[in-house]
Amino acid sequence: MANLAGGPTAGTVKGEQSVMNVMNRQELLEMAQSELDRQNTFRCRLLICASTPCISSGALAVEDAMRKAVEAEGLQTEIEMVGTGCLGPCSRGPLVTVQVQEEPDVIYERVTVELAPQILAKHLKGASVPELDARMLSYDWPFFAKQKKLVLSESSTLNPERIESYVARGGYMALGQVLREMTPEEVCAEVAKSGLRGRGGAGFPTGLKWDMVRKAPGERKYVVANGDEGDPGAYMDRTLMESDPQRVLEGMAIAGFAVGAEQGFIYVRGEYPLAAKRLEKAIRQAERRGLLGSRILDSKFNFRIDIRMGAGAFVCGEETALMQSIMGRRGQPVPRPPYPANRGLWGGPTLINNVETFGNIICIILKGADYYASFGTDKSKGAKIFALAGKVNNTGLIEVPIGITLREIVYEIGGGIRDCRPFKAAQTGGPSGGCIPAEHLDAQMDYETLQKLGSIMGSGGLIVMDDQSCMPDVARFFMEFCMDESCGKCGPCRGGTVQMHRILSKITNGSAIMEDLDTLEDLCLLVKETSLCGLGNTCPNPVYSTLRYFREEYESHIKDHYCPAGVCQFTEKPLRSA
Amino acid sequence: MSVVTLTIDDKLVSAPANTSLLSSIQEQGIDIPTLCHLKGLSERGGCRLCVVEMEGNPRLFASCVTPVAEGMVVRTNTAKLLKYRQMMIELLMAQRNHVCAVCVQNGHCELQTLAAKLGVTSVRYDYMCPDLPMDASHERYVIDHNRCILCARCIRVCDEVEGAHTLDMGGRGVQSRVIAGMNQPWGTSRSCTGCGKCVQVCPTGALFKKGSSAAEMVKQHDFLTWILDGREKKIWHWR
Amino acid sequence: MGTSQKNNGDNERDPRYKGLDRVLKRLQFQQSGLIEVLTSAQEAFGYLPEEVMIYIATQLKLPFSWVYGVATFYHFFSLKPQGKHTAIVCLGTACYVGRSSEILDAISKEYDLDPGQTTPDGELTLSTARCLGCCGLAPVVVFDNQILGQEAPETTVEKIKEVVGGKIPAKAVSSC
Amino acid sequence: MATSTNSKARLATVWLGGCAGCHMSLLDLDERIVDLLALVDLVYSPVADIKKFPEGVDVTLVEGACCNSDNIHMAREIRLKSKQVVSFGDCAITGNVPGMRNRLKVENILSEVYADGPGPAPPAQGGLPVLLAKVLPLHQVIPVDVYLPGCPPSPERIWLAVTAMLKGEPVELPAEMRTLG
Repeated sequence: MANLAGGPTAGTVKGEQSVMNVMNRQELLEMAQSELDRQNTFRCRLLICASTPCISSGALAVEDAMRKAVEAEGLQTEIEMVGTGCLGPCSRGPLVTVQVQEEPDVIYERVTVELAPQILAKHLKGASVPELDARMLSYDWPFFAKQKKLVLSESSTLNPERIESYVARGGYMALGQVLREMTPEEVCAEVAKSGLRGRGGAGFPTGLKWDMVRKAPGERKYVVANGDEGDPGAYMDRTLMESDPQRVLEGMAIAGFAVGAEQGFIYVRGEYPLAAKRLEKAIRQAERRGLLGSRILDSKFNFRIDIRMGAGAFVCGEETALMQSIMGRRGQPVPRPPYPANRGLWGGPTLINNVETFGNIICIILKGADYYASFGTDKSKGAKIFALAGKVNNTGLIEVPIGITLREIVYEIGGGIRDCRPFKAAQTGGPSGGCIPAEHLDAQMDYETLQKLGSIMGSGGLIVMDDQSCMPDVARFFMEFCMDESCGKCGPCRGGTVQMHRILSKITNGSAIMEDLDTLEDLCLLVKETSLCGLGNTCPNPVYSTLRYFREEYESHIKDHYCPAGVCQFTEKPLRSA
Repeated sequence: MSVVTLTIDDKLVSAPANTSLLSSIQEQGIDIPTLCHLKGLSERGGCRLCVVEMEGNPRLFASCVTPVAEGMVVRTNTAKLLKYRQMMIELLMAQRNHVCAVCVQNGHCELQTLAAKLGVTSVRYDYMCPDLPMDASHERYVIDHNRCILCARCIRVCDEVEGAHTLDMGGRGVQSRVIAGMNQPWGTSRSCTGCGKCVQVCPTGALFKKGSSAAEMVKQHDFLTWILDGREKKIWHWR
Repeated sequence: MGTSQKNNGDNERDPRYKGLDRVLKRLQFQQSGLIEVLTSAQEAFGYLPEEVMIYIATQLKLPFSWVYGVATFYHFFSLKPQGKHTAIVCLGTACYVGRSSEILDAISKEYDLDPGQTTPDGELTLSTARCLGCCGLAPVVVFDNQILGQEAPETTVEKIKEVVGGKIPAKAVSSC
Repeated sequence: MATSTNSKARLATVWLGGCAGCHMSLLDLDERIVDLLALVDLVYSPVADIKKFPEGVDVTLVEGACCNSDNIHMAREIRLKSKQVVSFGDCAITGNVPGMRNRLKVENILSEVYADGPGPAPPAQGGLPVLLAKVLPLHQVIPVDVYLPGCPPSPERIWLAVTAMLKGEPVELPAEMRTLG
């Protein structure tokens, strides 16, 4: 982490500047071709998922075992081993994909160190390994088949630590096209036409935001990618940054061109060292090849990207707090207006988009706004990445067209609830979102519908709960989170979260009275309507939505000291009876 | 300077563009509660007491940080706003140990006065009773964290008017606390000039002069506008 | 300005200050680099001692209270020395649903520690995290940078006792 | 409500954890005490020697916070037997000065005062009410109808509130008469 990022004026390290050269479109195409040629020299490619979930379930040891097997057989020139980005079914890691020329790809789940050499035996020598056959994942499996990968399209096959790998799959072609053929107005218009909306949660139309920054007067403008993904249970941005960092950088560069910025920052959550490491490497590789930095792709466009690391503050996901943090201050939100689009970092107009939003840009430019807009609903276009977790059979990272129903996600992609228990609710949007009960299983997952149901799309956390989850306890859990993460600047959020948490604790420990429910509801409204920033405005959602759909569960806690899910221990008694 | 017209509580008024809604409201003689706002200091927008309803917008707006705009229709005193303001005051009172009876500023306290004005005669929330210290290490002043409402007026005046920046906010959330220097005893901070501006702008009994006893501390902050006016117009230059 | 700058003499000799100087220089002593400087300082010193923060404040020409305010806003920074070993219990949603709070309680009871505290002998620091992104392995505990997945209160305490009992050194395998 | 032979309202005043200052302020009504007694029967009060809290009280003024188990018990009895309960003064409303111990642990206070201090520690058992972990305002123990702030509330406040209640009117003190402290 020591050599990340400089200030807005910090130059690159001297040694690197000297090797930095300018690359034109022809050279880019040549680079892609030579990488493809190189890859074709291998008879077999072993793709090992090297994103955090797989690593933590032992992918590195598996890779090691496979490498030893390859070396033992002397097959280094025939077999290429690649650490790739995320495949999706994270709970089934480590995942290994085998690509043998002229044969369909095969994916294995839960590969162990013992099984690793067996993969070689099976695919190169035709040995029969029933244990492996049992761990084969089919592409027809609904988990894969139901998805529509627009952003994560390449992440499972490319090597996030090599820019050649990205370029070979069409990387930086979009930036090249934009620089060569389009004006900034046209880029903004194209993005607007695609109907892309901010993936950070609020769903503001991206094209409109870009155009606002483009039009804002100001000498120095900035582009910021928000990778401070703080929702517990959500890891879409981390996966994207780890799996396909160049895609994010290219999207940012296109945004820089569109709004007239020469400096970008990518703000990475402090808990994501691997993402930061890969982004750092990606930036260095892109700069060395003239795909970032000065005179990009032999044009007049200059764009630098620096990484800024968060240091453990959820509120820094809020755009004004994030800017404070980038400037090295306490990450406390500041009142808007002025909006960042007019006055942001160091007073300059600043474009802030979520990392995933930038990930969508390449698809829009290369395949066209119309293609992109063919996915999704009337008002919400494209696809959205969700982190599917909780009590479903298949957990992991999924990208689905917006407008898919919750039922399809839970019962088809997710493979239903574990142990065939009943579905109780799905929590979307983390601590800013709400719970969707079973009666709305057929609701479409889009910005408007979710909002109507009292939840939000959020950044894309999706936690499925069965009848063993206690709603007041879940609400208390999220409120504890918000209480710890409240920055303390504005009164309603600072004091309100603490008091809401206190009441929810009383409900779950048996010392609440019915009057507390009204107090709780009032506090929800107060904090929601009067807080300074988005954290406060949305943090009552988990409470409010569970109160709305599961009120009888709250009442049974209070009146009967009975927790239907069997979670709460009623150790206390109310002080006051009526 | 351009002028905009807006409606405040059914009354058509005009105001210079780029000024705050709060100043327009106050100009109408409307008594709107504020705590973190103080004329002469930058706006923090933290206490949220000055929230108003805006026609055609479901959100509430803190008027101190909302610029006036043409055609705005604003309500400053609805039943909902009163209810929210009461709740905000109660939340503040529950957070620290505000024992008015034994406070140096009893009778002159902005929090106490606002509570009475808004009809807050009891607090419906649990008192949090944090165990907070008092720092009497300064030669002349005392800071009592038990009575602090985190309005940050002291921090702003120290930075913006005195220019010492001895004070700042430490910690986060409900654990936030006004700190001096490296969270060291105030009296040992060498950047403090002992000017006492922080004491004078503090709305509660959190900052007071040493030796004051219950109800003895009366504060005045007109010096602020006076100093700032003088600085801006440079009327005091004796050379 | 502040309490003490008496350590300046030592600073010259302490190589960790040299590393800090390098970071400061690379950032061109820009005040916006404060969080990065603090991060590097914490990496070098294990925590943020007061004299280090005073040094940083002086170098960046920032008020002491400003630096202290930033250092205490972010949860990554610790102003107290950490224990030789650390146990981080994930309290993310998936882990919470998997009852990770019971694991936390078990450790906390075994060593009489609240989250964020260190044992008096400086052996073990117990802390919590909000989602480490290993939701597939929930509930997760990170012990000395080693991820322990699908934990249960008894097994976790056993594993920690093996090491903090002082018998087997923990090995760092991967970071999450 | 148990009816008395005359049509006078039944008033009770109670002294929980407080300094009796509110009762002093009540006595400070001076000659108006006579007017008050013309309107009410004082059926229970620290200034009258009545051992048991009676049934059918119309208005009860409760001074002081709930500091121990006995206070809680008394508060509940008051609520059962009173039509209207008034939090009388800051201690009943906020915990006030007795509540200043809330930031400390009860054990520490007891050892500080008795074990390490001048006096002998009170017997662990033996009829003394148990101190609560936290001093509580009255409304956290029983529902309260009217709040009469002040430390103590001035005789004017008391007069205004009590006469309004006796007339069956809502208590509406002007802003300057409802300050805490």
